[in-house]
Amino acid sequence: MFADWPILSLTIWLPILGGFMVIASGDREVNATRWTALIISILTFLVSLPLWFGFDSGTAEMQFVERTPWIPLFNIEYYMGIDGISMPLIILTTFITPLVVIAGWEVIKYKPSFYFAAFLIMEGVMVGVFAALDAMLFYVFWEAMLIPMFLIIGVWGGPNRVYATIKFFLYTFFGSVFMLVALIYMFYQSGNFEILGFHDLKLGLTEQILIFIAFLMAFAVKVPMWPVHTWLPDAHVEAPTGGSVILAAIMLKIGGYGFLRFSLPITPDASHTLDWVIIGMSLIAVVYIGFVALAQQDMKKLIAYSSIAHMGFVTLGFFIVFMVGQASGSGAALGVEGGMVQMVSHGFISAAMFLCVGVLYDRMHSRQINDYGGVVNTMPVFAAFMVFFAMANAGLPGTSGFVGEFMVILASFRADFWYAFLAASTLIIGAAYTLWMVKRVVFGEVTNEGVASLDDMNGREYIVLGTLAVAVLVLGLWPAPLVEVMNASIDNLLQHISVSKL
Amino acid sequence: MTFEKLIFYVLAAVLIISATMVITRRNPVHAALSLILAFVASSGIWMLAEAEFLAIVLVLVYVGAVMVLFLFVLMMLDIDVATLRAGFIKLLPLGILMAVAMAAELILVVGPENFGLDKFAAPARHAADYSNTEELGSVLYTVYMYPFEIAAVILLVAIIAAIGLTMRRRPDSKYIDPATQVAVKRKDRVRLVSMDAEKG
Amino acid sequence: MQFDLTQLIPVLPEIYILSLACFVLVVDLFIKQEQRIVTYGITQVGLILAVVVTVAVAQPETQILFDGSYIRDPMSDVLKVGIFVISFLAFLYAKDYLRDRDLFKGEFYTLGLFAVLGMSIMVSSNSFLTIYLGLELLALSMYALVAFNRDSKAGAEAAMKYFVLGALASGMLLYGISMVYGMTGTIRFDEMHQSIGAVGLDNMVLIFGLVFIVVGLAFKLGAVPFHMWVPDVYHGAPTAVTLFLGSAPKIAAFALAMRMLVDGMEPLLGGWDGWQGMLIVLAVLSMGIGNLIAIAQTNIKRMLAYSTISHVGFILLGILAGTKEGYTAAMFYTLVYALMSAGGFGIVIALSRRGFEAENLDDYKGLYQRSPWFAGMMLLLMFSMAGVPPTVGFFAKLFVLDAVVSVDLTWVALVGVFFSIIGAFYYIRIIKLMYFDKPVDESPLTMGVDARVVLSLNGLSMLYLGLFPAGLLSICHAAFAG
Amino acid sequence: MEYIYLLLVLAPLVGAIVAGFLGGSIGRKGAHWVTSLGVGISTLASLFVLKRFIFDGQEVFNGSVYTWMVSDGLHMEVGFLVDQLTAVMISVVTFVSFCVHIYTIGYMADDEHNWPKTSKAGKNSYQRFFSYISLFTFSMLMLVMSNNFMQLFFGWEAVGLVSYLLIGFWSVRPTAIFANLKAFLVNRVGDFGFILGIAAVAMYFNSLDYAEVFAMAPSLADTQVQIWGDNNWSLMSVIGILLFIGAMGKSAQVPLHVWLPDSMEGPTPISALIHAATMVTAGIFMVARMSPLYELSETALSFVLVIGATTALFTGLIGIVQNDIKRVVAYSTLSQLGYMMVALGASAYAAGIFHLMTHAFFKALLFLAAGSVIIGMHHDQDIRNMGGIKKYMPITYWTSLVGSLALIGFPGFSGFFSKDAIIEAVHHSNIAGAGYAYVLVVAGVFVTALYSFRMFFLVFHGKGPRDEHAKQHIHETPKVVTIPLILLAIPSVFLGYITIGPMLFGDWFKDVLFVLPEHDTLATVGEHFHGAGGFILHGMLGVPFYLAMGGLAVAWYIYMKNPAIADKIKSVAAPIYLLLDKKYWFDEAYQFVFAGGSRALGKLLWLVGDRGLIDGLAVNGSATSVGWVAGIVRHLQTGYLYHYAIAMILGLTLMLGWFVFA
Amino acid sequence: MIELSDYLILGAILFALSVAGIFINRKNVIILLMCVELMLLAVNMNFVAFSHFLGDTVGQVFVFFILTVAAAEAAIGLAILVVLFRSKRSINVEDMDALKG
Repeated sequence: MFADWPILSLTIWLPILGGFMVIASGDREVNATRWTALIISILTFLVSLPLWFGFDSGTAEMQFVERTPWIPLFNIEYYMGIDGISMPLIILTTFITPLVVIAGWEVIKYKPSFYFAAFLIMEGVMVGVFAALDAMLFYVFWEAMLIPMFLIIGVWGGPNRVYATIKFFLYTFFGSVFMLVALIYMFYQSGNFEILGFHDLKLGLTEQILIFIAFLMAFAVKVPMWPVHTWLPDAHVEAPTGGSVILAAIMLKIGGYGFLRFSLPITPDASHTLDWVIIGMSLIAVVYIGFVALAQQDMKKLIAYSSIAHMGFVTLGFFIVFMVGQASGSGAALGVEGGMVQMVSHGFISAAMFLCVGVLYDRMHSRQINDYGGVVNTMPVFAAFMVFFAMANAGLPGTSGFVGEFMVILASFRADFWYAFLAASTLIIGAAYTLWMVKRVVFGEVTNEGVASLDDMNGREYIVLGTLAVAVLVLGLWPAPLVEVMNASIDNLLQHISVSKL
Repeated sequence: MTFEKLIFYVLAAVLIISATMVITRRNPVHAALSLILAFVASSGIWMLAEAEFLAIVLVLVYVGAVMVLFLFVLMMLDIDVATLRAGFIKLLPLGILMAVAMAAELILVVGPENFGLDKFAAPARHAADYSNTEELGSVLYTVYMYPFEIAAVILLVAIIAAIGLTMRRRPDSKYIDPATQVAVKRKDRVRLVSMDAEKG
Repeated sequence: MQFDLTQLIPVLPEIYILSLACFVLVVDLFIKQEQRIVTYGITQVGLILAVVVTVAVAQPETQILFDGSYIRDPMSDVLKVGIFVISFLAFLYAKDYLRDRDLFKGEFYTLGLFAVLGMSIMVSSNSFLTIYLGLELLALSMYALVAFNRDSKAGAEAAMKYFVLGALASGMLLYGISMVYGMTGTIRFDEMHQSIGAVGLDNMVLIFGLVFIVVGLAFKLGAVPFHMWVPDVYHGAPTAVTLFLGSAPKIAAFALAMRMLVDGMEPLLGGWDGWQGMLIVLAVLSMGIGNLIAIAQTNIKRMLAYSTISHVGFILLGILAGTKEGYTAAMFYTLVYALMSAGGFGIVIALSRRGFEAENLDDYKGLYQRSPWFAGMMLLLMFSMAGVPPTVGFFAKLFVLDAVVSVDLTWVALVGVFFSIIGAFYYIRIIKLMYFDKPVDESPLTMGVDARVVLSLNGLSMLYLGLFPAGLLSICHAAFAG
Repeated sequence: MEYIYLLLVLAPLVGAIVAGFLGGSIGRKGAHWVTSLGVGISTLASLFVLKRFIFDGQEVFNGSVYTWMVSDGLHMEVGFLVDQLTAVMISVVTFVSFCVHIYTIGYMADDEHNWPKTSKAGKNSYQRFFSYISLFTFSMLMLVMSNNFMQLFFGWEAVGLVSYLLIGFWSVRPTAIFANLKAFLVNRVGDFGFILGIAAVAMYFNSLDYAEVFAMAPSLADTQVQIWGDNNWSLMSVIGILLFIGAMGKSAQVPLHVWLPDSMEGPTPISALIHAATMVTAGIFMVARMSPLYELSETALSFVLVIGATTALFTGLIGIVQNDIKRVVAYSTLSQLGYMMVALGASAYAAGIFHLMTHAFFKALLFLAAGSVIIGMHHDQDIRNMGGIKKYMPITYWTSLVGSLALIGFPGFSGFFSKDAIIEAVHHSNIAGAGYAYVLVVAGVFVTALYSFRMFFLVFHGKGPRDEHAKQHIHETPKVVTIPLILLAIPSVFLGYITIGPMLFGDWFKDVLFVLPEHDTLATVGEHFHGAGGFILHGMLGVPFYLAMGGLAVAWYIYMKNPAIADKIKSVAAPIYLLLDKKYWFDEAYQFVFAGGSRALGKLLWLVGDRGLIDGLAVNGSATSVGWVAGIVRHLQTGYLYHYAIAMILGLTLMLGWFVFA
Repeated sequence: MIELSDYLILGAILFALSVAGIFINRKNVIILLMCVELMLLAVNMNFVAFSHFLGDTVGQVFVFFILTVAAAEAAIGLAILVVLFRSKRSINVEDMDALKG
């Protein structure tokens, strides 16, 4: 019934225009501003819900398609639609944003209207990235995303924010411009910018490899994969809580999404030839980054590194495909779906972890692990949440963190014992750095006055973390619906990449 | 080697020498004078090329106007030649080198193998009653009307710019306003005063 | 021969501008200093009318008049409108600046209008002669304008450098023209096009002449290594003049390139042997050097000067593609760039006030707190210059790259995007200063309502054109319909 | 779907949730009532299930509750498999858990003393504790009732989580939070192997359901896989060993045993429930459950056998020199777990389960008794400060005597049957390593007797350091503590006698535990089994019996007859004493190598890899170099007119050179 | 007979000389202006020669305009020179180095 409504456009433009509305409303009536922002974000979430309920998981066809010419001379179209791969991520986006708004409620003192507006605009743009079916439209959203994030980190960020944000901007900009050239190149091969058209575009192996590398630069930086990950910890540490949440929960996913939407289907043979590179980088991410996380003294840095490690599972799951063969039951789908589930779950968990750090930071204005200790004695409820999310982060069964890793490990075992071996090592390393942090922060005697004077979570924080906790549990105890939704699309994708383009 | 060619070479030699002096003389006045000489020489060469009108214009306009302007400015800004003389240029070798390289490249192209008589035969002489001026004039005001107008505008701009840049009225300088002079009434100037006659 | 006045109709824009200039010149004589605003008013109204006139005489098919000296085609119409509009903006932003510095004189507008005239002559000239004269008209007015502030040492120095180098450049240009004339026996572009087509690439002398012409062209565009004048002149000239010099003449320079290289000598495009190769060299050098040195600048006028150089590199990319899409893209880029540059310098002027030139980058610290709105405008302009979507600057780059890739010069495109990354740094550094740093002086912006409104429109146009680039693009495309 | 199973599992969960979230509002009473009620219900339910199996020949139930996920044709269900094995397990778990619940009411009565006054965490600690142990019961039931690997792993980790929470229950104690982190991580090492095993199963069987996997197992019996280079491994060995690594973590087998002694930092009821009776036996249960797989790989079996035997003896030895009452029991637990593993390794799964069951009761009993002593001693756990408290705590005394006798396998007590059966089984086993194992387990008997009665005498007999007056305030513990002791004492005595017949030599486990004929050691043992009584007599003639008695005697001689000799021995066998006292330096080694090593490695990778190479060299390096180049290049712009001119001319000349003359 | 190349070579030499003049002259701006005149003269030489040998007046017309422009240029150049001198009290090329980098 919803199929004929422009729901995607609504989901994109409602928050963007709303954002400008919020800016217009200014900072004199702060409360009004907050509420407008919150209402808009919630409205957006409601508007996006039909995407889930009206979604037909039986087909791999694009749904809720909207299509009108945009720049006719270059065949650039305003062409959007979703399948089982993009839809969950869109819902994730619209789900997280209201939480971010609430999280920033009275924390943000400096120009709150711009702050909230930035996030709303961000939301719309990110949805646009997931929904775009025209490569140029995709690219526009993809780059536009940088602007609000750049400002969020730079304006509301920490002491070293300038370095962090410029690093972030240039890093990602660097990654994406080469993708632009690749897209243009394919435009001249196919005569338009339709992503789906690119999928069926015949390309020689050399072309494919070059294009693949261009894409890799863009997506690897976004994901981020080792060794182009170093912008993430800095960005996270300096970003305000909300910024970190969006960054970790959604922006990173866009990189993973890119691999599924572009790299694999457009350059299957190149992906096949070079999958060892990606797998290698992913495994390094899992192990190397895990150890690096162990050495961190800054909670946000630690979580940032753990994000990188977890995203390593995503890319591993995506590119294990070629090693296990495309026959159904071979584990290919298991890997890709595992990657997808991991992305969604990481969206919840990393968001929650950063919000937890935010809760502490708002009280003590420090992220250093050494400044804490024995928090449980003053904030038992918070401690409960923290431990819960930590366990989820360590991939405890029953939480969403387990599902994706489990699937990916199962899949990678089919490729090679040692892949699974290295991947599974996260069970130990992940638990080590997460729980060690928890031990030092949450447990033990109250270490200092600051901790002693802490007071427990307020209702606002309770709502935010509670919602996420529920999400984490539900997804952990019953992932079936999520997997069902993406099943058809992913099978189709695997079908597609199983036939060489050469 | 015809007489004509001899003249050409002589003039060319003069031209080149004077040009060299233009760029090497430290004293700008000397440079200007040698530039004038260069112009004269080349106008002679243009005569050989049957561009009589331009040859004349060159002498009249340039030597008569432009170069005079140069000298005028030179005099106006009393530049002390001493400082300008001081210190001969560094990097002269480089300059010469590049000039030579430049010239070599140019000459390589414009040399005889591209522009010899075999490529461009010497044109027939015009009849005695041929008037180069008339020829030019006839096209200048018809075919080239549009450029001609533009040229006019350019000169206008030159005037405006020159005035706008250089002319400044000094507040201290005294000047008379003819209009007010003409407009003076008698009473402005003369006042009759009645005085008592002198006593005794 | 019978002369038909209706022939003059296509020339109306030039005639009109000329008479406007003279009118302003005369009127200005009878005006006291404090009423100078009248001169300004007349000029601006006149420019708006000029747009009207141009649009009125515009029509799809090409007209050649004055025995091939003058050409009126869709391209010339579009470019003229562009020139008039940009000049309008320039004069508007300049007003307050000039008034604050006692430079509010009639000559500024007279010379400005003559420059505009020179540009439109260049835009619609069909022979080397006309284009040369137009060029000189523009150049001479500009020399004068640069030195316009007679008390400024920098201005005088800049003017002198500009003049000498300009003269040198036009000398080279002329030398090239003489060669081409010698080989083809004509100075009309359309005729030349045919005769060159007959001769072809393998004529050494033609290439020889071509090199000189390209050099002259490169100077006018400010392409490396003929760019040296750009930073100094931008820096030395009064900001008002820099604004004017940095915006509209780019359009004229584009026309110069199009007329000479495309209308006149398109057969010499020829890959590495022809002007395509030469432009590639210039473009790559410009993008590289321009972006690189811009990073090291602390003076925003110099920085924008170097950024101009890099943008010129991109414009050249479009031209050297040698395809209709390429020309369209380059034209789009040029117009957009003129708009961006006008806006950028507009902000610089907006921040300056009597006795204070906002020339140093540090003067932009904390602009976000002083005036969020104009900080936002500058943000848009900077992102647009950096080529970040959804601002129009991105599409300008996109189309140009499109064009280059379409002729299998993908490596050039890669070089381009690579340098645009370096370029992005100094643009976002401005944003960083405006948004992330504390302001040094809190004084509010002093500028008239008119400037505020127009500047805002100018900034927002970056976003609008970014979201809906199709309109302007199709106009540019139509310019090459013939 | 039989709702009784659902009820059985969910009742404790509900209790846990209520006590956990509403702890503050329902108060202590509410908390322990609701949880005990929940567990009580599932106890009854599981006893009912057991009864149905014993008397009215209940069919094996195998059904799914809901589909967890279907991906790539791999069905992952959440479901129950209830057969005789499960029935036994759930009965043991729920019964012990129930006793512990009741016991806890007394043990945690004054828990607030364990918390700093200001700590808000101490406020509802009582309720939280009950919520935890109920949650544990739920997880354990999920584990044992699971019918597939995914859910098994879920329960596996869930019990790990609860154990983590409970070891660190007194979160203000540094030792406690160190111990629980250690426990979790060591367990994770096991789970690491375990999940790989599951992955292997999923790969080759393309299913995670027990029934399907076991059905397919024989057909894959001689599949070979390459793991390293091209030397072939039997698939079954790989799967078996990988899964067993998990068991080594959970069931604290050498070398992953280090966490169990430290876990004694938790409150004693936990030590009884989790770290003696139930959770640590999950590994035993798992291996038994996987018997159809293990049977197909002798390699895996002898691996299990050797590891088990090693654990059985060497951890027991450590027990001799421990002075913390709970740690002694902990080491005996380790050693007993070793015995169970040995049984499994000898394909005497039934014996393993049997010992698991008996051990659950008497070890829980011993722990609770120890706890009772600790309460009596006002939370002093050092046995050197005890002694002669027999007459103050009679119930505790007698019950722990029962426990100790059961532990050392005194004829007639339940421990006797199970342990003897195991030793017999190993004796008859003919897998590689059986001989080694046999020697160790037999020696183990002596050791067991030694350390158990050393503790027993030191605690209850003799005089001990303190005078009569000091002992005045030692008093018997309240009913809630003693009743569970008695409840547990009863099965500790009789259970073995009753159940040995059906369980070991009957057909109880016939179609549950799969044993290949050639491995069937129990059958061999069974050939001359003529009733429990006969078994006792036969046992009395065996070496183990005399060893046990010997151990008892030695303990009596050293610690009762003339205590002085104890120190003499200590000084004579100093190196051995040191070796045992330091627990073979496992902890130090791990602390240094793994904890320290990985931290150092992390720092290295971070500072050198990330900071140094990637950021320093690549990222900032390129940035600075660009800036540097820019700084250089800008000087081309000298400001001198003639340089500009030169540049133009140069450009012109070069372009001429390039395009005209090239 | 005088060949076309003779004229052109002469022009080329003049051109080179004027170019050299522009950058070997470090002291006096006026001489720079003269060099520019010289360069235009070289160009004119070409045009005249070509128009003579092509028998086509266009060249001469072009020269005519170049002369006009040159005159205008000279005027403006000198005006700027005056401004420069007034502000800097010097027309030394090496003193014009305020703007650089």
